[in-house]
Amino acid sequence: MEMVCSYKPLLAILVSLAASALILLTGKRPNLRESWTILAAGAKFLIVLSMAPSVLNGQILEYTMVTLTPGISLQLRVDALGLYFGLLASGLWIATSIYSIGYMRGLQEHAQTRYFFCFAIALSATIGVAFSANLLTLFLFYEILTISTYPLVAHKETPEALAAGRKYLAYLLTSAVVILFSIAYTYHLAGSLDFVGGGFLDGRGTPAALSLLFVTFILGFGTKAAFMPIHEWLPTAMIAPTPVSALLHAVAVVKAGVFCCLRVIDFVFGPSLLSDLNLWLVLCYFVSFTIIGASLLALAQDNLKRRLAFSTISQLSYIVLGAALITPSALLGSILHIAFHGFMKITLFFCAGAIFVKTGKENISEMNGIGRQMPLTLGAFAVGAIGLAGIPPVCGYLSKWYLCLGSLEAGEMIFVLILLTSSLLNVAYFFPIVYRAFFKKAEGGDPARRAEASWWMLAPILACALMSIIFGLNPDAFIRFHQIASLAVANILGLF
Amino acid sequence: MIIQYENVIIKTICRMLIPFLQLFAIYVLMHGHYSPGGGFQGGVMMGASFILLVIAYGLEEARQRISLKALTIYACLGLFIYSGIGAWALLMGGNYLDYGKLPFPVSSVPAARAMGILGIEIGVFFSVMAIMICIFLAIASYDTGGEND
Amino acid sequence: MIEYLMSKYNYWIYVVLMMIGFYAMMGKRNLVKKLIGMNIFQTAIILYYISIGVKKGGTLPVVMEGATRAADYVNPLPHVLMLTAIVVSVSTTGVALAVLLMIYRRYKTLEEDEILKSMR
Amino acid sequence: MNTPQVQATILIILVPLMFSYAIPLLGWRWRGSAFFVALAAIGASMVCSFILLYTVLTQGTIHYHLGGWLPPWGIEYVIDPLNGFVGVVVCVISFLVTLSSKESVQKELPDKKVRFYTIYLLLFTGLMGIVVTGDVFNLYVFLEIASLTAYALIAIGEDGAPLASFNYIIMGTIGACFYLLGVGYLYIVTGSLNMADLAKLLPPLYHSNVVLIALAFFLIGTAIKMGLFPLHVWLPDAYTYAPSAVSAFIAPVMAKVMAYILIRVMFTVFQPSYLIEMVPVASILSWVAAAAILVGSIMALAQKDLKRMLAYSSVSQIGYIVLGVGLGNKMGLLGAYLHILNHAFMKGCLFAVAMALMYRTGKRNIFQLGRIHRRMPFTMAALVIGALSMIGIPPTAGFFSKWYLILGSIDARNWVFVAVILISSLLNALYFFRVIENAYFEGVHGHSQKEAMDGIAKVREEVPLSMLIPIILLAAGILLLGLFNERIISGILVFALPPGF
Repeated sequence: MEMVCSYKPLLAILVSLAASALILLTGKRPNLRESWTILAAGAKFLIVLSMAPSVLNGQILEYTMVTLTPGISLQLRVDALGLYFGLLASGLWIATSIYSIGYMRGLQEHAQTRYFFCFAIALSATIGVAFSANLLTLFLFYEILTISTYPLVAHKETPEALAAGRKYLAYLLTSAVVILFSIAYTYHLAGSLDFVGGGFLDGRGTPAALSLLFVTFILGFGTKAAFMPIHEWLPTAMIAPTPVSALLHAVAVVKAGVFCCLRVIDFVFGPSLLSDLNLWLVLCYFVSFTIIGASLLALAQDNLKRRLAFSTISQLSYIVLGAALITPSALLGSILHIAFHGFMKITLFFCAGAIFVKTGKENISEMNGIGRQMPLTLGAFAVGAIGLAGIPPVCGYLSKWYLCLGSLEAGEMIFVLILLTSSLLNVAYFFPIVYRAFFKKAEGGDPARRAEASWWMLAPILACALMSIIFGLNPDAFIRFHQIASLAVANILGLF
Repeated sequence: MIIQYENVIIKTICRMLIPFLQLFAIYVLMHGHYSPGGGFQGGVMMGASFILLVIAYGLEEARQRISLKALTIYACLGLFIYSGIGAWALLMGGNYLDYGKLPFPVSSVPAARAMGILGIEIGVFFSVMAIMICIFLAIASYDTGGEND
Repeated sequence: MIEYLMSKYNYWIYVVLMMIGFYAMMGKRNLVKKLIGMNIFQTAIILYYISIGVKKGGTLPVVMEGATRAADYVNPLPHVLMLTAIVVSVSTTGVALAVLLMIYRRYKTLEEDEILKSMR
Repeated sequence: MNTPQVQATILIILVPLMFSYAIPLLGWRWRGSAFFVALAAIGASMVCSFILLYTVLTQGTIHYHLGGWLPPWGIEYVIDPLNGFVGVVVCVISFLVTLSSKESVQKELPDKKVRFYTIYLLLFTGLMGIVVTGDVFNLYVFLEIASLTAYALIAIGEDGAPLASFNYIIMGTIGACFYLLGVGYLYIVTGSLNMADLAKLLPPLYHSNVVLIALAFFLIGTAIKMGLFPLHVWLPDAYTYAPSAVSAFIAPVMAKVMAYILIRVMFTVFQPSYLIEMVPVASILSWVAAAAILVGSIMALAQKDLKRMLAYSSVSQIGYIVLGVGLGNKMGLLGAYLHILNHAFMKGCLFAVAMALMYRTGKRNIFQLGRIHRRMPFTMAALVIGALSMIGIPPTAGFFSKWYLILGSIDARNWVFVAVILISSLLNALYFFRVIENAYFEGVHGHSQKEAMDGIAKVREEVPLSMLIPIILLAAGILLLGLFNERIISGILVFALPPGF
């Protein structure tokens, strides 16, 4: 493993910060403002992508800024796992920026400058989370992410939106406090906060203290990852504009929570410590409950975005389940699922947004026959649904395959059953939508005319759906997710 | 608040008393650095003499003799004498208030110190006097809306 | 017991005075009475300081014929300190009186209860 | 050591003192000059404070003997890293706040400008005197100079101000008298007033009850002066009714200086071993501080008035500082030192924003802010940064002092304090996001979104530059202090720790 000092990680963070400043300055001229967003998104993705070859060659890129507290610096480090998450977030930001333009203009939303400003900051923070080299840096970006998302959640400024914003803050700041305690206690025990593949806490405290620490960590980061029963903020936050729900509440924010859980499980505690303490099994059961519970709740939702939110909650727990099983295949499946779920879920959210912009419909019960009106959109929706249910060739089956394999490796049949049950439930809550859209007649006659949303929105939808299929066929296509994920697994388990 | 009494006795006695009071105040001031007394005590006496004037002759009369503006200037002047002598010692290469370093035309360092402290006392005298009168006038002139002058 | 109390009578006097002042500051509802209590409080402390400088058989701290030992003089330092403290207490009283005048101008009373009533 | 830099020790007080008397003289002729004279004096002091800090760090503690008299007979000014640091904090904050006060004073107290700045500068002199002196009685004198001027400044405020000021006078005098009594008791047993000398003379006397009583008087006296719960009752009214410029000056600076007295008395005059091992003073203090943190935050939650809310928040933040002091370990004390700096910046920023709001809108009710960010975007951005720092969101400064305090509490194995700090940051979030929400979102109910955009005047009415620039500098300072806190810790504060830490 070779450490290389590089400016690129910092650049990747700063590019969207710079964009946010430019967005504020040019707020009066929408076209210029939005071109900054797209430019920054493209630049960010390219910068992150340009780091991929060196990471794949076994290098680790590092950049140390100021010292934050004795022994701990504000340090960025791009390892395989970080790169993986960074690629996902920055890649999907491009799609979302384009989509946002269509969505925001389609609805003539107010305060667009604030919207794009906060969005850019949130993306900076997400990349920061991905590239953090230690817990304190991670926490720093994590908090920025929380705060910058708040104005997006409360964007509509209606009483409900404000209430949702408050709820969002209440949940996430409370969890932040718990995390802060956990980090401080870790520092007290270990004197260090630097992530080390395989963990650094082994032997640094009594089992009881370490177990407590693990619980507080998981509770803290788990709030952002929306584990049940601390998930309630996520469905409520669906009041935000759809691109926000799509990128932040399906990819960036919640995945940041999951990503942090992964960091804690694999880089702070480490697989061996977890199996010594027998904590992994507890965590597995805990997230299994979320997988099944959230899927069941999703069945009961009529609002499309809320249903998607519950689906997200359930899928996020897949990832943590894989990490908790700590077998190689399970880890690989879990890391792969971060990206694959991202692509599929963002497709679904984009579709929901397109339907809302075009028809003003938010509830599933009103969507009869809508597939004839918007065949491309709903086609993409079907692709996403198939993927999430784990049916080939859309990419979801791959990660699920590895997860099942991992459960078998761990000798825990029950989790295979849970995964399969959840797949069935996925079918149960997604396919009726597709069925309604294409095969049921709309009330009050059939609007025979096709009326897709604008290309600003349609293009990202189709691109994401297409990518989901391509990744299903070849997980190493374009950005070599599979290879990077394998490398990350090797880092964690020390298989060099 | 202060009613002017047409009382000849008080006025006359005050007229006789005030010069001596003031003289004594200055005496107290000048002996402050080697016997009981000093700038503060002397200043209070000086101030009291003016207060006596106000009591005997009324506010209007007293105001004609000493204005608030002048009092402010006296107060500031006193402070300047005090801090100026201290700063002078700084300029002469000593520490603040190190009178021993001041170039008085005296032979020994203790004598120079005595001169220095006398200067300080004079500064304090002016300030205390002015401030005492100020406080009295400000509170006494309540009826006449003295807040803004 | 009595002897013990008597041997430290200066402290007892200052404590009693201080408590009287304290009571007036806390218990009285009239602002001027509070101010008077404050003055008593400060004076008690001045008294205390002065009393700690006293020596039995000591005289004025001014160099005199025949008194050559340090024990012949009372300790002048507490007195000097109290000179400053008196200045401070005079200025505090001055400021407090000025503030009371402002209060009186504004509310036409110096009873705390009435002021609070009219502020509401 | 007798280099010219050492003379900065006296100049730091002398310059504002002399200038404060120049103000009324110049003010007769040129009324506008008052502000500039005050600013120049504080600026000069600021330069001196930087020189002093640099000299202390490079050449060691400065001892300055007033009048050339050697201690313990003469008055000695001592600059060590701790008060060098506090001096810089006080000077910088005062300079920025004074700069921002120009227009506000012009508007709120147009006919009292000259007298205002005279007293203002005297207050500053008093505070600097407290910081530099190494003599317990001299400290009392400066304490009273600072307090008297603060009473006067508060009294010229709006409606309830005189009564608030009078209550402050009563409480403050009790505090000062207690301090004086403490000095007296120490003088009885040691015969000295010099801090360093006392520190040498006291240890053999630690078994004496007189020393304990003296310590108790010191602590209660300073606790009243800094507004530590439950002796804070004067503070909210005083901060609320004082003229905006005054609360922006007093709130960030004065309580910090008072906290400095506490630290000075506890760790220089007395020794940590006495406070921690022989009598449980430190732990009593920290429990009181924990109560202060919670009560201050909860009371702040109940306020509608922005300034009053900030005042209660000060009560709670003072608790943080005292908690760190009371923890009595390295991390806790570093946290307390850092919080002196950070809180000065945060409160300075927030009160300056309150001043700007008063200046533009005349309103302080947080429920009437109604999308004020359209009118004053920069000011409101500063408010957000200040608020985030109060809550403790990294990378703002407030997070790091909290971080050290938490580490200190964990080191002390006191989980209750950890919980208190964490809960209090949640409460902070609660009351600050209420303000932010009102400043940014409220006021569009019942409008369609389009209408909301056009209907609300997008006129930008930022405060004048002389007010805006300091606010922005303070806000930027919060961010920079957060990022570079370790430089301050390892460059200055570790040298300011009492021996044995």
